[in-house]
Amino acid sequence: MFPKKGAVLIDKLLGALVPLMAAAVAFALGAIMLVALGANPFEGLQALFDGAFGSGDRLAATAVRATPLILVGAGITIAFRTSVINIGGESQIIAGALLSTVTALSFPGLTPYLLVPMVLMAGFIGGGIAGAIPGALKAYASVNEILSTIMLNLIMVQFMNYLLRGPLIDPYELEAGTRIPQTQRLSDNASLPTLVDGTRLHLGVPIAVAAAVAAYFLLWRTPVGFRLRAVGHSPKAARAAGINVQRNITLALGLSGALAGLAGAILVFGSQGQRMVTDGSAAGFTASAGFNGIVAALFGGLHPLWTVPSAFLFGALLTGATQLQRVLQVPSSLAVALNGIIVIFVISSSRVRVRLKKLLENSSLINKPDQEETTEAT
Amino acid sequence: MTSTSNNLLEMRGITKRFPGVLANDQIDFDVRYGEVHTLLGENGAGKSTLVKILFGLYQADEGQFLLRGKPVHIASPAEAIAARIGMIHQHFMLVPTLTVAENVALGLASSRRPFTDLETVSARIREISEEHGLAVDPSVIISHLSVGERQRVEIIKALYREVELLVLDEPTAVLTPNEVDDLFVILRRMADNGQGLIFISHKLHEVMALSDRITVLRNGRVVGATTPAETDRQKLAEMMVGRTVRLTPELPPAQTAESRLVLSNLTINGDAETIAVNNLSLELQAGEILGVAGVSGNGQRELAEAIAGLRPLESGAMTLNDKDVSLASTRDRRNLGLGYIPEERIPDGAVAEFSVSENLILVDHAASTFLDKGMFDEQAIADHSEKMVEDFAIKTPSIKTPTSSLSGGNIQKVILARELAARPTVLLACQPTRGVDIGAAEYIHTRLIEQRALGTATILISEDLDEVLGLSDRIAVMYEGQIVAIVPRQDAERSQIGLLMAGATD
Amino acid sequence: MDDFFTTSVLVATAAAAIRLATPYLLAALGETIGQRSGVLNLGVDGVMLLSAFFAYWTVLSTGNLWLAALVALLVGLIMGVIYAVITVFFEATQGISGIGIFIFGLGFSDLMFRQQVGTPKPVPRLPSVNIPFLADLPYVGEPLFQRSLMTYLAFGLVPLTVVLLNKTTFGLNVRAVGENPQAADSLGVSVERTRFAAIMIGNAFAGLAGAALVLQLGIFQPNLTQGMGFIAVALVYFGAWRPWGVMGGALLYGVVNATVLQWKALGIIPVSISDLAGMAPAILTIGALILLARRVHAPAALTKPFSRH
Amino acid sequence: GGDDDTPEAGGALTVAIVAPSASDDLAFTQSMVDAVNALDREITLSITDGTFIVEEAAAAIRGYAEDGINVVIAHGTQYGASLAEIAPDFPDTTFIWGTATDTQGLDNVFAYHPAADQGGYVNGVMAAAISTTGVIGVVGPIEAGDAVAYINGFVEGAEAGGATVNVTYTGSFGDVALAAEAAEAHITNNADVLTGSAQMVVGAVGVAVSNDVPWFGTQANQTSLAPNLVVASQVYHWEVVLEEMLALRDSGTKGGQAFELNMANGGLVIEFNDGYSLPADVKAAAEAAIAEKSAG
Ligand SMILES: Nc1ncnc2c1ncn2[C@@H]1O[C@H](COP(=O)(O)OP(=O)(O)OP(=O)(O)O)[C@@H](O)[C@H]1O
Ligand SMILES: Nc1ncnc2c1ncn2[C@@H]1O[C@H](COP(=O)(O)OP(=O)(O)OP(=O)(O)O)[C@@H](O)[C@H]1O
Ligand SMILES: [Mg+2]
Ligand SMILES: [Mg+2]
Repeated sequence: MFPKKGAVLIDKLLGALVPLMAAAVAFALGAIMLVALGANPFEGLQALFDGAFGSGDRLAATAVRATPLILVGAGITIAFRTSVINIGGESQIIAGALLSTVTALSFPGLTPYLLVPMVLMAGFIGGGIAGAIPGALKAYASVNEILSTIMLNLIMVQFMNYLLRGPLIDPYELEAGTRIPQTQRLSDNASLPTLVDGTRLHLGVPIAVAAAVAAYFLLWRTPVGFRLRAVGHSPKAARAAGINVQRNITLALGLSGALAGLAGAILVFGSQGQRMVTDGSAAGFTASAGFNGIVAALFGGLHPLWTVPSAFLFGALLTGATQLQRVLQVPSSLAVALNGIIVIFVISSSRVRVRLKKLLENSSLINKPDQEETTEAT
Repeated sequence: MTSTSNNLLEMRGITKRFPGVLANDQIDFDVRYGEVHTLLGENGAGKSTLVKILFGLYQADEGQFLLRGKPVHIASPAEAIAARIGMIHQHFMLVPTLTVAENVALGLASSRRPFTDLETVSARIREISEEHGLAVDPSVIISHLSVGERQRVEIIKALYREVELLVLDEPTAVLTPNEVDDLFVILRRMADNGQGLIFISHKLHEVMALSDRITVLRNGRVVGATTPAETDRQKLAEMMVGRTVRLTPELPPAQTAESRLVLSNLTINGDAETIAVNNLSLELQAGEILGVAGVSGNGQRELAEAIAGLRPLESGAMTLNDKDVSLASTRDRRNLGLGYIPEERIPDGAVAEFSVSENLILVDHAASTFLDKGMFDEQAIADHSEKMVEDFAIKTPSIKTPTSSLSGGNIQKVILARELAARPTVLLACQPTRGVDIGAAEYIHTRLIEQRALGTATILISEDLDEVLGLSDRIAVMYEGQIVAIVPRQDAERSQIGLLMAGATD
Repeated sequence: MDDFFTTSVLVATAAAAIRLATPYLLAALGETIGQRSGVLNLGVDGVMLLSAFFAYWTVLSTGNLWLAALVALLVGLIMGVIYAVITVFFEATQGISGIGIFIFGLGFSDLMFRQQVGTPKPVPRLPSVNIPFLADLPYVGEPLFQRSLMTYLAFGLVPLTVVLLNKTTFGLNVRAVGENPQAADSLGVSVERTRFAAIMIGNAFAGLAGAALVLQLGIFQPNLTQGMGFIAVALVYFGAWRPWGVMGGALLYGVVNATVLQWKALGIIPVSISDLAGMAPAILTIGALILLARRVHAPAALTKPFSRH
Repeated sequence: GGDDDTPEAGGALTVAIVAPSASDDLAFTQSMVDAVNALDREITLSITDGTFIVEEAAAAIRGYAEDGINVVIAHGTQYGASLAEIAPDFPDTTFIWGTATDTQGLDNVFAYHPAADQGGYVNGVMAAAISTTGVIGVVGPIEAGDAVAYINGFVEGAEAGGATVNVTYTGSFGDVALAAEAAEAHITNNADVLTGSAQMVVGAVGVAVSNDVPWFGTQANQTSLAPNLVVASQVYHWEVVLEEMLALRDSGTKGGQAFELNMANGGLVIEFNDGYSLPADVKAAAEAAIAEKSAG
């Protein structure tokens, strides 16, 4: 018995340690970059930290910033466990935001108790559709999902621009002739209630965490998740066992997209803007949450629950970066570069972890008792 | 009695550990010039590991070996090839999208570097085909070749590299009887040319037919060595398993009742839009085992997939327990009482990455007994799995062990357990004992006969003629997509069935 | 519409199409080689951004266009080493490590630009080189034979890539390793080395693509590529992993883009729906993928890391 | 909170700018940075640029206010909503917000917007005059903001001069490559004068240079992009309205008014490029147009 415990323990330990070490190395590189930029890395770290956790309000801002990352990340894990890769977060966020916006525009007068759930649901559905499309394309027309999702990103941006400049543009923008591509300020009945007065902490944050937990239970505690994972590991075995592979692939990307869409709705109705506005690029609205969510999921070991703290970390990194720029005049793109480095290190480390594990097990006492087991088993 | 001089290979005290497994334990093994030396043993006994070490795919933890009397260290397949060692793997090592010539040329230095020189290669291939009677066209793409032809390409690859020592790990597992005969002729000739061969198989009559010497492994240790002259199949089986085994099960008379599965005028397309099954009709009774014999590629696979609902019918109809299932999904058919043991246990039969427990509930995972308010009832599932592991004598460290780390035979038992637990009224069993050692095979056979007694109607599709003859109440012979004959057990005769399989019409 | 179907406009559109196609083609060809060896690289866009910036910076500070192209090539190779180590030796999930490279390239090129340059200054662009005789041909002369050397290079690399993949030992190894690495390994072909080389070549091409972009535009700014690299990856599937097919895809993409721009300029596409028109290339690609996907065969080992155990 | 401030009239000030694009984009953002530097007071300026995202900008705006900066310039329409939340928390801080036509009723917020069409008109008049083919190409980002105002004004002026104007909105503020190809497209449709608005025009200017076609700039002085091809640039001299705002602040009014930047108040200035030899009569026509617009 002991040795198995030992093995598990080692696995858990490495599982936690290795990514952290990877992150540490990445941050070291970040510090080096700071020096190269002529800034004091300690001040830099100080600024990062202060910007992310410096005050209750900033802490809240960090949480808010982490929210879409949690949702997208949780979605990524669902897709990944079904072995589909979802690069379409950006388009799904936008789709969710658009549908929830339309909903809010259609029922401005509705009581918050109805309207808030409705816009969130609309976001969920909008994103779900944007995700299910590439899902169905993969399942029924074997179109590679990586590509279709990338293409859909490009398409949705243009679609958003079209809507925000035309059908959905704030009438005031037209009469004033300023024509900023943005919707009118949406009904306050739809805005997500703030949880702590004087901070930006709003209902979206707990919702995101809940969604991540739900994703975990779905994957490992329900037949639906069981089927997704079976399809993910071996479509053939799943099919022979009577599982509808096509439907499950569509479902996986649909769910993944739906969570991203929920993030989209939260971006609109949790923001101070309380409206959608575009600069012509996806990032202008999503702040690249569709990509950063992948990073968060990864750093969380593609496990929905670990995605939460990991997303919080990246949320901190991103909010901190603004402070970094304000205090040290270092471009916030430093944070983006850092994200990239972290992904690279973490993704590579997973293999290092396996190697370390093999090493430890082969050398240490762990396998010897097992041998007796196998031998006496005959 | 082995003196270095006439030994091509000598392995001394080879030990190999894998996490939690002692795969090879102080193994001594040698091969002489011009002999076929067979490695025999149960699944997981350590055969593949030993030869993979020889071929540089794995590194031994202890022990060393001498080649042609000289100590050598082989760190990679490249070094093995350089040492004129060749290996034919159980799962073909061919690139299906490349031509025969390209597959052979792979890894060889080209005379026209940096360009390939396929003309020369093709020419040499033709010569080799001539010498050894291995007919293949160098310019065809592998994916267009039959299993037997691919096997030939593998051998040509070895001959082209002028191997002196050739390892064959279960080369016959996927071959038809005739293909096996052809193969053995070639192997024998190679041995007579002075080359040394290591042969691995679970089929005892093959071992008896081909071997000069036989070494038996159990749990990674050598438990004995013998020669066909000194032994027989029964003795070999007992050496392997370490207890008496019944090689040919006896079958109580069948009490057939109402019909379970009716196939009428089925026409089914193959992968390449070719007709694989042509207007085939068949009726299956409760409490009987119907064996389908046939050379692979005559439509058995497509027929099985169609019955399982994995392949659409072009025309014809199918009723399962009196319900028309011609268009029904696999799930519906299973709900109607169909059990299905696919031909390939991995990846078709079980999810390699799933735990034993997960694979045991792969089909019935949504059954109410495993659920509690829509969520899995872990306890119920664990209890069920433990019971299955015990009932079916599945050798596994725990029910949480990843299935991929079980031996072929034990993976097969997991699948069998899952399918039988569902109490099928119709069981579709494809190659249920391929690559499985006789111990496990015997066990699986007993289980199938049990089911028969319980009234299950079983279709047994197998390329192992002994298996079909031993288990079936009726034997249907398939040839070119049609059933050319259905022979009752009592008047079934090996030679005559063999002829029918080859397309002879009497 | 009529004023679109005038020789001058059509010729100009064709020229624009080929100009636009050049960076896509370079990047997609490189990606093709990588994918044939079984390695998906989603980092192309990041590599293009980095090489584009360093090429721009070089021109800015030396005025030497060729040095710039060389620098871009080097940047590509360096990123190649990094990506190869991540995917081949650490066997990292390719889809995601590619995203990592992309994000890094996006951020770092932006950072460097803001620190080192700031205000975008135009730099000299690649001159167009006329091919004797051919350049004077009616209609085809201008779009095909009055182009920059980068364009000639890009299109010249297509047949070279075909030869490399289909006629050389290296190409044979690449194809084998991309289909069945175990088989290649069992014959002593080093999967690691083959993939490493394929990745290096692929990234070198991506580097050139970045250079082509900058040297054609004579300008750089953050996120210059606007996702070109991702489209290049799509074009590989579009071209069914065959260089000529990839070239077809790149050209199609260039033609659609150029036509849309022409139509905007001519007012054929009213401003009110100009965004919808912007969807055209992506929608077209998806459409084509739907039609092609079932027929083409992807390298069987694509995205699958190889290890013996 | 910032309470250690409110300096005496004309005294030293701490000013911060939060802006959506790069502070040296030769366009929207740079125009504001230049303006603040042009103020003749002792000013310590800090900048957070490239923050189009409202949330990031909000964090920066609040951060500056917390640091006790006297004047925070939120240089982006989309920041309005955040301002509505932040401004009330910092009554001593003056927030300056644009481009916007009203202050959302906040009494410590000043608003500003440019009448960009005026300069557009003048540029259009000149463009029509120097064009020989009578065709002029315009490259815009997305049909929005002061870009639209400028382009509409330009079209009006050019058409008054009898030229035909082709306008292309590339659909992005960022895509330089598309802007470049759009310019190429115009040239192949024999446009011999180009103009455009927003930061991605640098691509178009590159094309203008290599085709040796005159260029009209806006937002900031773009002469440096093409020293001998930029005819003139409409430059935003925000300092004009900034001065008024700061004066009001000194006199205790922390906000509550909206300002327009136009030729009348000298906020919009056509800066001619001496590197380009503009025919006298054309220059005269331009001056006339300027006078006309200045008259209002
Ligand atoms: N790569 C590996 N990692 C871990 N364990 C392994 C590995 N390869 C083999 N084993 C284990 O070593 C033991 C011997 O395996 P081996 O393949 O030699 O058996 P075998 O005799 O070839 O079985 P079979 O007859 O099914 O082919 C088995 O318990 C197997 O699970
Ligand atoms: N990574 C691994 N971990 C644990 N066991 C392994 C691993 N790889 C292979 N094995 C086991 O090693 C043995 C040899 O593998 P091999 O490829 O010969 O399959 P096999 O045992 O012959 O079964 P089959 O005949 O179905 O292929 C098998 O029992 C297999 O289950
Ligand atoms: Mg084996
Ligand atoms: Mg086996």
